Amino acid sequence: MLEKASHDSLFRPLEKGRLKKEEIRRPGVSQAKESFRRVLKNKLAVTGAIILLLILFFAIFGPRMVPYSYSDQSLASGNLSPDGKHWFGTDDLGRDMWARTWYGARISLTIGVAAALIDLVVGLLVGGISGYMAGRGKLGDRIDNGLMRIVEILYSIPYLLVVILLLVVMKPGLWTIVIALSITGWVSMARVVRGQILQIKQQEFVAAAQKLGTPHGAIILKHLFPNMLGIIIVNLTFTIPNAIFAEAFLSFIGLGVQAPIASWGTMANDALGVILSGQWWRLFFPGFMISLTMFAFNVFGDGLQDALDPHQAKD
Amino acid sequence: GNSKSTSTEGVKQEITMNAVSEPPSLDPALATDTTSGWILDHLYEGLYMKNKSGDSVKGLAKGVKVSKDKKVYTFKLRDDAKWSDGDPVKAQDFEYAWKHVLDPKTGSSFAFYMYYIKGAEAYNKGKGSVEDVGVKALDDKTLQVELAAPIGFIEKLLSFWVYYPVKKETAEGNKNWAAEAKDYVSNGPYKLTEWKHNRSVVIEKNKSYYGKDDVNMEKVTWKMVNDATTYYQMYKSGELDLIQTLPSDVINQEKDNKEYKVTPYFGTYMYMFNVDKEPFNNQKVREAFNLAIDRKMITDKITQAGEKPAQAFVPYGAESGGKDFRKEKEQYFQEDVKKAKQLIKEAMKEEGWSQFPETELKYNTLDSNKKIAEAVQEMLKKNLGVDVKLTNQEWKTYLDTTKQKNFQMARMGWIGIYVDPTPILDYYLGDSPNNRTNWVNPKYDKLLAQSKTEQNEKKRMELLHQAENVLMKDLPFMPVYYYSNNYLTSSKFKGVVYPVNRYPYVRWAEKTE
Amino acid sequence: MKFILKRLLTMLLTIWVITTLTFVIMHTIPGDPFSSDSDVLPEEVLNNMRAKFNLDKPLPFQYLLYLKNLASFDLGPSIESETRNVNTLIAEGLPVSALLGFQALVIALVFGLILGIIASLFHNRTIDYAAMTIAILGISVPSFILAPLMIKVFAVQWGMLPVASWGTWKHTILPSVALAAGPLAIIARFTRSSMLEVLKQNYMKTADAKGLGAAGIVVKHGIRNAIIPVVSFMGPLVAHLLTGTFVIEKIFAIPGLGKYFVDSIFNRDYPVILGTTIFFSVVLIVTLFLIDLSYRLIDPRIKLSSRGD
Amino acid sequence: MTEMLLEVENLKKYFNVGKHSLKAVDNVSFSVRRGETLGLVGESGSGKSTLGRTIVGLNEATGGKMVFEGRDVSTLSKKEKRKYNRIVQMIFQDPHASLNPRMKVGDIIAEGMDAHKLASGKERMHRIFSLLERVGLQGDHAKRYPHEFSGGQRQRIGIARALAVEPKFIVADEPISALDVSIQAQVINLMEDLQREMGLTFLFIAHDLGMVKHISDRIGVMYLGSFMELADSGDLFSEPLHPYTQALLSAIPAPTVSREKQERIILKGDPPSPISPPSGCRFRTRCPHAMEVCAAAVPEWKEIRPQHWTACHLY
Amino acid sequence: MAQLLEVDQLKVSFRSHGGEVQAVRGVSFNIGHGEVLAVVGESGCGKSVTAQAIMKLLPKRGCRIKQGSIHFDGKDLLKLSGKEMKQIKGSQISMVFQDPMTSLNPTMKIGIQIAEGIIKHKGLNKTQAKARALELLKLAGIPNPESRYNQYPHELSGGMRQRVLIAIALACDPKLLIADEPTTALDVTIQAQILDLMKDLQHKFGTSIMLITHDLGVVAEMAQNVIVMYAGIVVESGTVADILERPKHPYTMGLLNSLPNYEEGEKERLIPIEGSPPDLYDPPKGCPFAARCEFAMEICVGELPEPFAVNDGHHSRCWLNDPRAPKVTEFAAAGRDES
Ligand SMILES: Nc1ncnc2c1ncn2[C@@H]1O[C@H](COP(=O)(O)OP(=O)(O)OP(=O)(O)O)[C@@H](O)[C@H]1O
Ligand SMILES: Nc1ncnc2c1ncn2[C@@H]1O[C@H](COP(=O)(O)OP(=O)(O)OP(=O)(O)O)[C@@H](O)[C@H]1O
Ligand SMILES: [Mg+2]
Ligand SMILES: [Mg+2]
Repeated sequence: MLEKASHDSLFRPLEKGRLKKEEIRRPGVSQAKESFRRVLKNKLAVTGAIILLLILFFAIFGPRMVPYSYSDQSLASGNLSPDGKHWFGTDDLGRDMWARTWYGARISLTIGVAAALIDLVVGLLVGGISGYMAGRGKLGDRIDNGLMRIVEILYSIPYLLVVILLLVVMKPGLWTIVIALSITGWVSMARVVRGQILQIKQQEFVAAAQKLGTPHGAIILKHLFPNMLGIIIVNLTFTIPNAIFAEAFLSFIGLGVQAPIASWGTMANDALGVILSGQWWRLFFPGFMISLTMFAFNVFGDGLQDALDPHQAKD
Repeated sequence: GNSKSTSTEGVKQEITMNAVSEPPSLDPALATDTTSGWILDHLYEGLYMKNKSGDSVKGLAKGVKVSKDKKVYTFKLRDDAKWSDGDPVKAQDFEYAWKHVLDPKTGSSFAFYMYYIKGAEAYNKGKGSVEDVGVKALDDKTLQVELAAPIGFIEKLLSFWVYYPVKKETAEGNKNWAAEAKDYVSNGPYKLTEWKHNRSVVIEKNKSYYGKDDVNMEKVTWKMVNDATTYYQMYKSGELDLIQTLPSDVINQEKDNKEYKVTPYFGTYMYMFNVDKEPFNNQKVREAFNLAIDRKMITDKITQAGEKPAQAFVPYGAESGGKDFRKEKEQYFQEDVKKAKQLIKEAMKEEGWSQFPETELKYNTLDSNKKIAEAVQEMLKKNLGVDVKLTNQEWKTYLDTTKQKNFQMARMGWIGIYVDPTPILDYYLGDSPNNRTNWVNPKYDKLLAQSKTEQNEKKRMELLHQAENVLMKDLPFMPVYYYSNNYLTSSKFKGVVYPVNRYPYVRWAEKTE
Repeated sequence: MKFILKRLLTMLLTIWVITTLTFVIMHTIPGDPFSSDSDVLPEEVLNNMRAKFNLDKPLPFQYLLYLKNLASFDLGPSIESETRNVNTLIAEGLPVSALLGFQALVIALVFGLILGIIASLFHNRTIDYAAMTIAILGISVPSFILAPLMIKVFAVQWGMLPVASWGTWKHTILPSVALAAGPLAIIARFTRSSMLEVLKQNYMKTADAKGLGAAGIVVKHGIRNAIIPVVSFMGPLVAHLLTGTFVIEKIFAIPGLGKYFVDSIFNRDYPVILGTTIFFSVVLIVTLFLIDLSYRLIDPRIKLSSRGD
Repeated sequence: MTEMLLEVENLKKYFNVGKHSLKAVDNVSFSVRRGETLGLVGESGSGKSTLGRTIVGLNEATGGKMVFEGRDVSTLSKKEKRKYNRIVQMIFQDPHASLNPRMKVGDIIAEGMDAHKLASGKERMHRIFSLLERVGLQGDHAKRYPHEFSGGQRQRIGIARALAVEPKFIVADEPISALDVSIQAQVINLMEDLQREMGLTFLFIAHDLGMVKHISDRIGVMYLGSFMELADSGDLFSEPLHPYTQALLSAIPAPTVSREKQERIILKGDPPSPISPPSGCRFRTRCPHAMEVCAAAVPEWKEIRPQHWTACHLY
Repeated sequence: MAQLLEVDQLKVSFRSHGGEVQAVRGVSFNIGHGEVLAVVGESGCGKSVTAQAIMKLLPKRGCRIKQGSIHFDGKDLLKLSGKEMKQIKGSQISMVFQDPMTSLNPTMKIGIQIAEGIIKHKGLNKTQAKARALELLKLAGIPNPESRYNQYPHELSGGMRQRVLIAIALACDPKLLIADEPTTALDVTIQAQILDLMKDLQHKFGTSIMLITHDLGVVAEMAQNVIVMYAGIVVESGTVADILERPKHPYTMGLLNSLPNYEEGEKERLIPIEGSPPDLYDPPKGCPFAARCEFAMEICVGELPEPFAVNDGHHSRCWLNDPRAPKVTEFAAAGRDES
């Protein structure tokens, strides 16, 4: 107890309740907002997003910026190098590469996004369930076993064979491509996710969640996936170019988009010969766009990973 | 050493070429592809052989006696004909080889080339016996061949690899004698010394060959490089001395190279119309399509390898009484956009179409097919205002689809087995399994049937021209161009022979530096 | 022992399913080994050929016959290369493909790990960005572009290495590198990502506090904790690399196994399709099994089955 | 209803270590009364955590029986098992490892409620807030991530999480050892309040004997997988029977400098291995009073005095 | 004789998304040769950060030592290169980490984790290092060291893991041992054994120990001097007797008050310090404890006092020690003085 008497006003006892005893002063913000704010603050994520938006912008408006359509030929003026008229040059049939590149962007981006979605849905589902169930009693073992055997089977049956089968039963087109991609496109994701889950699920907070009666699905979704975000993002970012090139392969079989529409993959594929003949722009522009998209996705993914990590220190 | 090789003394007479892929089989009975044939042609010699100018001349046959009805041929074999292991070539080896080809159990797909022999077809089709086949070794050096009907091109036929002999003891002793170099025996200018599967085949001069003095090249190596970009780069870096079928992107820059060579190839690139399906049920549409595309543009700007625009079916090169069959009538139509438009209008009226039916063009996946199809698509659109959809398929699926006649317009190429209008024109016979257009014209069939029994060459040609007239009037197809082959051969080599429809012969070639 | 036996049984079952499905699909798709355009043969001739390979028999019979031969490890003849059988094709192609695949694997793993680790250590700094740009190029420039480019530069222009074909170790360099580029990049990205997590862990501080060198810390403590994603990713990769890659083998004219996986299907060479598929699935299944085993060796906390604790 | 909430009979939990089995908990029998706090102390590595985890079901028992509210736990139906999992909760030793770093505190607390559908929407929010206040935190803390809290606050989050599912029985595994004394006091007070208000029953594992004595009604002493002694906390401290308990109590350091320090009983020899525990009495290898009989026979678990059980041949 | 360790005005802060966390805000203390210094304080007050700053273990990114110097054996550690520091880490200064659950590498056998440092600093070969590691395990009270040697951390109980960490820290007979709550997970008998072990080292090798703990009993048993930290600053320092028996800071008093009195039979309610420490993102200008302090005065809110020397070596950073401040009655009752 303090003596009442005090010589100095500064040394007067403090009124009760003038200072709140327990408080954390920083205002709390909602999770979505907070995450969004962090992403916006992340230089990498923003750079990636801007590039992606630019590519998207050109995919939508690019073909309209020139007076040629993607299919207009001019056999007499084939293989022109880039100039003021044809910004990206022309291909061997004299088509404007600018129009073709951006028109192709629509297809390749659609395919990339579709592949990513497949990865996210099927890959995460299979990998998640398999990894989580492994070691959870007899039934769990069986589920893991079953899923992994399915993966082995899907992976072993020659893809080419399955795709030719698809060619017989389906009409070529985007939708068919997506189906073809969903047959095995997710396998890598599933395997990697399973491996990660096997490791992460050993942690105490998973045991805690189980104890609370959280359903398995929720544990996988809320506890395990967020803690392997980095790996998931990495996997996603290479699924995309794989899919873009897989489409070129599918169009070889006859499942892809039909000429004269070109995707980046088929354009790059068709232009391989320029390595020998020197019309670099025919290979460079589609190839560069694929790389640029990849780059943007990766950079965005890395930034996202940093931004969503609650521990991450700011630079 | 012979006199010729001394003139280039010090230079090893060796050449490396590209076989593109592994020869599926070096057994003359089983080989069905040009790559195997290319190697076999260097390893073997039949009763007849092709000389430098491509004519069939006597090979192992020393002499021949023909019966009056031109049905029985009796060949005398050369006494100095030997196998590469030194044993003499016997008439029995021929008999064995040919009967082996015909044996249904062999499953040779080229057996039908022997159906000219009496009893051969029946035996091969399981309806006759081997005894009835008209091939018989009368003694070690005498072979008697009995034909089912007389034919005019027996020399050409007998120089073909199905008719090569096979050493009987070897083949009987080892079913797989042709699988590895160490078991392999041949009788031609070269013997097989090394076969690294999927990698390379090496042949070296056969010391037992009777005409070894007429063989310059000591050693020939084939690599198996499938990728055009790669073999082109190997040629550029000197790892290959001779390549064929250049990557299309480099043709433009190689055109003026003196090492570049183009030879005609006896075949036609075309689109078939399905005359049972709209819109090609109408002849005017078919004709309009034919008139609406610019073939020269395609060969000049797309294929670029010296192909000739085709306004008829039979390619250049077939002789007709000293003249070229094609040159007798080069074109059946002139490309004419205006007329084509008019034809379409008329057709629409005739058929009562308010709109031009949806049209799809199918092709099998290949870069060049795609480019040509795209160009044709664009031309049809520009010139006729017709939107054609493109669809491509992987080869075997494509074959199946077109066989089912599940198409409106489809790409096809056709190459004559021998250089004569007949194998080309046969393609559209009403009962030809190749004819997938549903187009049947009895007049056409009749004319061709007549031509086959016609012994007078001039008349025969006349009949063939008439048949082509019928075809080109109905136009169940759209010819685009006549094929060609292109090569790059290192300037170090002289004397390489480029026969029509075959790959280069190098036995007479000479390396000079 | 019982465990191994059980696992072996599952393997056989899986392979049986794969064989059966492949058999069915293979006979469902259009075309057969003998269809071709150059000459459409009389039906009887085709029949002779079919008979030779038992293709004239009813499918169930062919199927059972195949299984019977398979039981004695006889994969049958090749229809395309008539004088040779599938066992020989595999026996000849495998050493080549496996050597190449192994080299590529080593390159991808070593450089991928190094690149990824360096990037993670310099997180968000120039070195990180440089390493990741290389990685991204590796992923987005496919081998069918990279390989001819490398040939052009290293073989044709600089003449350092042969263009293609197979023979000396020099022939293996370009294809190995081309083959490794993609996996290398992916491994680098995985390593970086999981290494970033590991570097945050307390035990890395413990290691640091022991005074170990930076390399020692990363190699001994970091990699093992970070490698699971790489290992998971490696499963299918190893199987693919060891059994050959069509594209690289084609571009470099390498007599490996890879071509058969593709060519056999385009040619409808049934025995080769089945043979290569079965062979691949065996390699794949064994690899995945080894990978599963290795999880536990890498991280002893992981348990894959609920037997015991 | 019986007075006993939980009866444990001959409970065993063995781990496979290499080829051996490690007897972490071996033949343990005791019971927990409704509403009491049973303290659990003992040598580090003696199986306290393992026992706790086995009771709540995070480990599967190797043998023995657990009777909860008169029902054998192993015979419960699926639904009952789920209920058991809910009303028997655990406070984890490590407050960091047991909270998912990527989840907001509010969601962590609500996890059990969501799983058992105890509340949703506004009611859920309300419950989160009141729980946070209940454990001495503030409502808006719900929006933060675990790493933004200090160790003590995190431990309280763990308690709120356990409370959210309306448990009857809580196993608290060293809930205070990571905390400084002032916060220890906060947590202990909180637990006592909760017990009083909600009639909770605790199994309280700790090393701080002062705290254990303070909070427990009865205390059990474990050594090498088995119980050595079990008594009212007062009795145990005033008259420890078992030589191990005596040694334990003598080792408590006092927070004073001046006072005469009591004589510490120093245990000789090394603790034996749980893989091959000594025959007879487990403690005999280190017991100052060891006799021949100790090696020969396992001492009986008997009630020496009312409510005072021990297993020792001395009595 | 010069001190072994001199920490002067150390300031450490972390930059995170929420802003800057000022974890350590000007901490100074010395440790003499062979001295045991105890560090006590509220959870989150910067004890571990201070310890890690000495070892240079703070994350390189996002964390800055803003000010201050750390002299060890006359060398300023903050100015040493990474290579020189490696020589010191583990051999001359070693550390027992606070969290036994996460401070051991889960994928490495514990024996190897111990032997590793020995091989590095003592130049022993593998077998010798193993022998030494086994010995250390035994010293740390782990039964059956041979079989435990090959076990992984997750197979050990919490206390065993902590003992492994202790073994690692003791492996190379350091001059300075920083022990961050080394016995929290141990039962009292083992704790006593560990404390004896540390005392042994202190006596035999003259090892100095910086002992971070919240067990005041351990403090009483081990330490000669004590510093009390709160919200990133040292609020009181002095000898053990000064701090435990004559505390001059209300926070220290509060700590002592929170202890249960197990000697008493009656169960009474514990007396914690109400409230929680200030937010270090934005620490108060004045005394950080003011908000929770029973005796807070106006000046406490506005200004942080410099340490008042209560007597030789006993310093308290509290305005109550200012002559102008009112005298606190019942001070004795607040402190746990039994006289
Ligand atoms: N990496 C980091 N990023 C941000 N803040 C951190 C980081 N590490 C520590 N802190 C903050 O620094 C402050 C001091 O932490 P420190 O670990 O030193 O506390 P302590 O005194 O050891 O507490 P305890 O007794 O709980 O271990 C805390 O408020 C903590 O939140
Ligand atoms: N997963 C496991 N695998 C193998 N052995 C284990 C495992 N978990 C625990 N053990 C062993 O079981 C015994 C008891 O461990 P437990 O964690 O229950 O001890 P504890 O009484 O909680 O000790 P502490 O007070 O140190 O936390 C120890 O010998 C430990 O090594
Ligand atoms: Mg424990
Ligand atoms: Mg700490």
